[in-house]
Amino acid sequence: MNIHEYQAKELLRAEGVPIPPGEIASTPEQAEAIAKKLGGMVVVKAQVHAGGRGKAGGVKLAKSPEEARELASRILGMKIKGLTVHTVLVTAAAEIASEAYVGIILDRATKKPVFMVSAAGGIDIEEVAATTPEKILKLPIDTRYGLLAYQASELGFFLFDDLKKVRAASKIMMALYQAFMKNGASLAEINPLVVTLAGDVIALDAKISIDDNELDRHPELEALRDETAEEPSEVDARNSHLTFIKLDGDVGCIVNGAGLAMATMDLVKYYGGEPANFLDIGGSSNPEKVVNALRIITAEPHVKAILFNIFGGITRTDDVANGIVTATKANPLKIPIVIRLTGTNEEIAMQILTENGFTASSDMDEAVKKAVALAKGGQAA
Amino acid sequence: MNIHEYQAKELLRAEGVPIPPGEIASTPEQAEAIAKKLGGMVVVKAQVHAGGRGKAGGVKLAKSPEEARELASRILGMKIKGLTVHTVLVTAAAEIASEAYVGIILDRATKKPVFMVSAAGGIDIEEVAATTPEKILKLPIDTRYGLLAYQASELGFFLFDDLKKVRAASKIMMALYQAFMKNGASLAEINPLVVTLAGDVIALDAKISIDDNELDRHPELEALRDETAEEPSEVDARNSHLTFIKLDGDVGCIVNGAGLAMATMDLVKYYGGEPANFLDIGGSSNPEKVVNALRIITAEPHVKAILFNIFGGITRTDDVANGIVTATKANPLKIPIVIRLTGTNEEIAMQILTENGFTASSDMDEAVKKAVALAKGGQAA
Amino acid sequence: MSIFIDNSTTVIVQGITGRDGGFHTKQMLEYGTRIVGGVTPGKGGQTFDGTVPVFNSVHAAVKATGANTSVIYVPPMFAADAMMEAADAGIRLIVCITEGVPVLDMTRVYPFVQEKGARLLGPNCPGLITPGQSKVGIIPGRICTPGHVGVVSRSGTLTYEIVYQLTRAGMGQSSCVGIGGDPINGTNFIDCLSAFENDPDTHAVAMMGEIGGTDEQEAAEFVATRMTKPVVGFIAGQTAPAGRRMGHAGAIISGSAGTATEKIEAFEQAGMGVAKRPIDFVTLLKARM
Amino acid sequence: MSIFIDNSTTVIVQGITGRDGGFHTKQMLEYGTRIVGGVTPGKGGQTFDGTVPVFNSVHAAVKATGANTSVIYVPPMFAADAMMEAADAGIRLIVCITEGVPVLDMTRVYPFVQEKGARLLGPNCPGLITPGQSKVGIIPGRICTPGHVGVVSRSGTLTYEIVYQLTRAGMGQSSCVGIGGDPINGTNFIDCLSAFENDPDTHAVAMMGEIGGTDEQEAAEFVATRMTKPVVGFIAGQTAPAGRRMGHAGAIISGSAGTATEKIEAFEQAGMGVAKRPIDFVTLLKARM
Repeated sequence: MNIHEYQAKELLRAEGVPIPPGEIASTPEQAEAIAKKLGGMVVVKAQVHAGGRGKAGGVKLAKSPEEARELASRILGMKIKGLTVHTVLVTAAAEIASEAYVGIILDRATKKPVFMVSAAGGIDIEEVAATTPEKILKLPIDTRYGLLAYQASELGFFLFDDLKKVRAASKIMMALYQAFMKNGASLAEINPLVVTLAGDVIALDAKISIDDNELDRHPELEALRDETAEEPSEVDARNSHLTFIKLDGDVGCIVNGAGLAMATMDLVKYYGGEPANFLDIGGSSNPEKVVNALRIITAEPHVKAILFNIFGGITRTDDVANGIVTATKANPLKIPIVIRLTGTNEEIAMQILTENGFTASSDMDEAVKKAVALAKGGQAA
Repeated sequence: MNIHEYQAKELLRAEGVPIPPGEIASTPEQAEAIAKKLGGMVVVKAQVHAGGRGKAGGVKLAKSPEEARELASRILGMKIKGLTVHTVLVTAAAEIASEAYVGIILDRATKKPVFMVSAAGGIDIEEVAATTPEKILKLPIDTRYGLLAYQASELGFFLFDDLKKVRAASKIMMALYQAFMKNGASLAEINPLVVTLAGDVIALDAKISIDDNELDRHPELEALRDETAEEPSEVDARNSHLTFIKLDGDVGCIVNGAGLAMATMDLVKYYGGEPANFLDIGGSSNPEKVVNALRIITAEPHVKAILFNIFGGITRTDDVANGIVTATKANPLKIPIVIRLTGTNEEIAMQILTENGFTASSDMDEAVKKAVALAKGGQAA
Repeated sequence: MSIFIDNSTTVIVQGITGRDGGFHTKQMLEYGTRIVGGVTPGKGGQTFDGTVPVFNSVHAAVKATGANTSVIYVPPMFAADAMMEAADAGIRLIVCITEGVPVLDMTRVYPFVQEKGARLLGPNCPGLITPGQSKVGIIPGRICTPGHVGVVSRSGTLTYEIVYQLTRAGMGQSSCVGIGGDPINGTNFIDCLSAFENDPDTHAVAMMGEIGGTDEQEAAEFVATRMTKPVVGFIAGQTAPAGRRMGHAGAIISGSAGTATEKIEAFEQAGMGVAKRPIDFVTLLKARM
Repeated sequence: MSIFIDNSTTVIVQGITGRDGGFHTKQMLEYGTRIVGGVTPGKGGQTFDGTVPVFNSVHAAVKATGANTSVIYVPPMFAADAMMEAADAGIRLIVCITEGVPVLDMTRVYPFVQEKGARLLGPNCPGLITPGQSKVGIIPGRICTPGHVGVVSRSGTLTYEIVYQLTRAGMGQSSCVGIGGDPINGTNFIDCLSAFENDPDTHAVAMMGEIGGTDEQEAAEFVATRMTKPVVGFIAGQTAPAGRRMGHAGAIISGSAGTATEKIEAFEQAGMGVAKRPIDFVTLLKARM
């Protein structure tokens, strides 16, 4: 789960990371009032779950409260990578002497959180890693021991020579690590970490992603979720306990299991179609999930055909068949449906479907080809 | 460092261990007021750093506030194992269904904190360990991982069958472990852990010892030190940065290094004498330490002779010699002194001593024999 | 022969009285798996399904039954503890079915299990099966048949799909192992490939990877340099968008890393067969066995 | 020959610019120890005593100098970190002189160092010396002389006393090792006895124990069952009262365990010579060599 910059900054501030003061505004007037309170120059920053805010014009410097209001009125409502800006952060501007990058990611290869720091800050760390890897220090942390003092010091010395700045940076590393661990993060980033003209080391921007699996343990983080920043259909799916990702194609896919769901999408593409979504109804046989899945997918006007691909293991295929019947009785389908199912209770499922006027196949390739053809407005093969 | 029962209970309560309410009193009137506030039966408990308080009459049940006052007046001022009772804890009495023992010690063999639990509670755990070891579960904890849930559960199941009590006990184990770790303890004990007639699991008595090496890190624990509960000479020595333990003999020993100090005491005994103390002036060559050491030792009327045994390594023997001269000029000695020193700057030290009317030897056995003889009132050999 | 489990494997079920644990224990018993005990704290002394003794702890279960394998069906927040308990109790193979285990938990579980010298499979995996001998986990037994193809996969139902197609084509399996879809797991492709290479009963290997991470690339390197047996690979997620978690916590393209394209290239460079569709496994394996 | 250090040992000093670190670095240099670098964060690039380069971290020092040994003189609250840093940087022998390290810190340091495969001596120890070759720590060099007695001890000045008496009696030492007086330390008696047993240049061993713990009892068992060379032992603290910490954090009789009497009995049962006084080592060792 992604959270906004201002939320990430609150989590870091709680651990003692020095961050310029700031508040969020959802109207230009609020932005002006905050700027007035802060005094001096401020930065108005769009709060959206998208990179490249600066390039998109979502981050602007204001010299006066009036200018802050003016800029906020331009940024609020702006669309960045398809996402509407509902909130801006108004924060005191800093006089920057130098910029560095500090981040922690959960690394699969080392099976550890890994610090990445670079004195080449304010940049795309992936690009630096690809082009000039020597400019990055990568330091895996053994969570059994935590970030040790000598490691924090090593990270600090990689960025700075001056002991005072090294110590300040080391303290920030410790705080960033604490924030990462306490909040079950999968990524925590300060970019840029800046040295001000006065010589202070502070965090100007911050990003934290939370491991979705941690949310049960952290209801206070679940509360940070901003549903207005997400696709409405994906919010709907999550609340229906479905794993759903919206795409641009026209073949709506309903599958059990993530791997099979991806393989089904790939096969749609293989046979010349375009998948409209990723959707995993999971391992349980709850017919209600089928009903919700159909509702969410058919709500998308660009979906031209529906493809069910169910391999019954734990999932009972007769439950899925019943779900299809129930859903289509309540809301008759306006687009064609292709059903492939095999495995647990396959015969019962086939009978249920046939009795209710559906046809079904047990062959995955055949079903996918048929769905692709139907989506293109052609006949079933 | 030992702390009192009531202090240990505060540390455990902070972690969530259920403990009957109580307050401390230093006068019978305070005890009465607390008993009145608590209502019902109370226990009046002497707060001293000594075991066997119960047998010594330092723990009594009071049925009324008046009785609490009466008992407090008897217990306050009482001597238990040579220590005067200055404070009592007045605490609500519990109706006990069963008693268990729960403790954590820092174990040298496993290099880990080790839980020891036994359903045979309210007892001397060492005796149970010696006579019926099968009644004790010993569980070493790897501090890199902490006390894991399954371990807490295992400890709970060793004590109880009923799941509700197991869960309550497991929670207490977790809290006890937290208290142990957070406070840098070397021992933390709940004895007895009782099940009340109502079925609740609570801690009736608690003991915590803090690793002296942790005190620099924990000033809040240093503040718990009760100097009135210690030997005044040992308090004085600690404040002078000397490691000093008072004993009953008549040969006062001033040595550098703990091992050599013990070996010197042993040699005093070997040659028929009795050491008056353990005293390690440490590795530094600060003459002031010598001055303080002499002051503390000569303040004891039973000391009949003083034995210096200094092996100069880091310690410069000339510094020690200067310390002796300074101290004895300011406060002339009334008892004989025997000085053995060898090692770093030995010649200079010998010269300083000779010039100031002292004799010194470089042989340890010879010096010890002489000191023993002098303490016995005889002539130097 | 087989890898990791066979008919001498003795299994305890952690979370045996739960809904999933109970259901799959019955399935495993039906398949012939030697389930010797179960664990549910507070239900020690009871019996599951009339035959399987239940214990309060894995230590008690191992002490009483001598089980060498454990399979875990407990809620995600308790799974880390369950894995560590199993390793601590001397279990040699720990199979964690539970999905949704916090990844940071695994940064502690993994070294713990390593220190105890146990093998962990999962979490978030379907377990494994040696057809005709033993199944530990949730792979449907009836789609498998004994034979000589080793199957290893990051996915659940996709594996069933491919095993089902192999079986229909008359190609049995030596063992089928689901390593799970999480970013940090106990057993990886290389562990399984290495075991299949050393298993005389395995003649070829079918390997199903997916987007995210670099495990498949490392596996390809292993195939190229250390294996004599043919391996056919497949990557799910060619149509997945970057930066989105495709169901499995580990199935995510981070920036430009972990794409299907780079994995397929690695397979090709390693000289492996590359299945473009699940059904391709049949022809590609037949051509190589 | 010798144990643990010899004239090929290359040493860095952690805390080289501190009072104790500086003093003892000079002493070691004077003795001929190959001090190749020092570490003080923030003083990297400086030079100590005109010759020894100072680094900001142990990693940097090891990278630049290839040192295999480190000796630590930092304040107690920083010692755990210093030991772990040294182990992490690839140092093979870590000698921690610092006294007053919290014991709970050592419950993490010990497994950390073990995992890195390094040897730790101490904390709260005087270090070690191989007379005529190298000294690492604070044992006064001039009291030692090369020879064939291996010395191992929990104490500092008591060791000096005995080494001094051996040297005066014409009995040189192969190596002298102070394992330290803390309850949890890195190297114990058995590690040293085993090394002395395998060192051809050691003909007999002098071992100084003290009250507290059971290390001496286990060492006696080792002497009885695994050693061919004669060992003479001594226990300090026969007159120590129970329950009091006699200077060393580890020198405490807990309840009725760890007394001098039981340790001396263990020595006697192991057939070791038992020195009642420090001076007895001379005659007892002479009789056995």
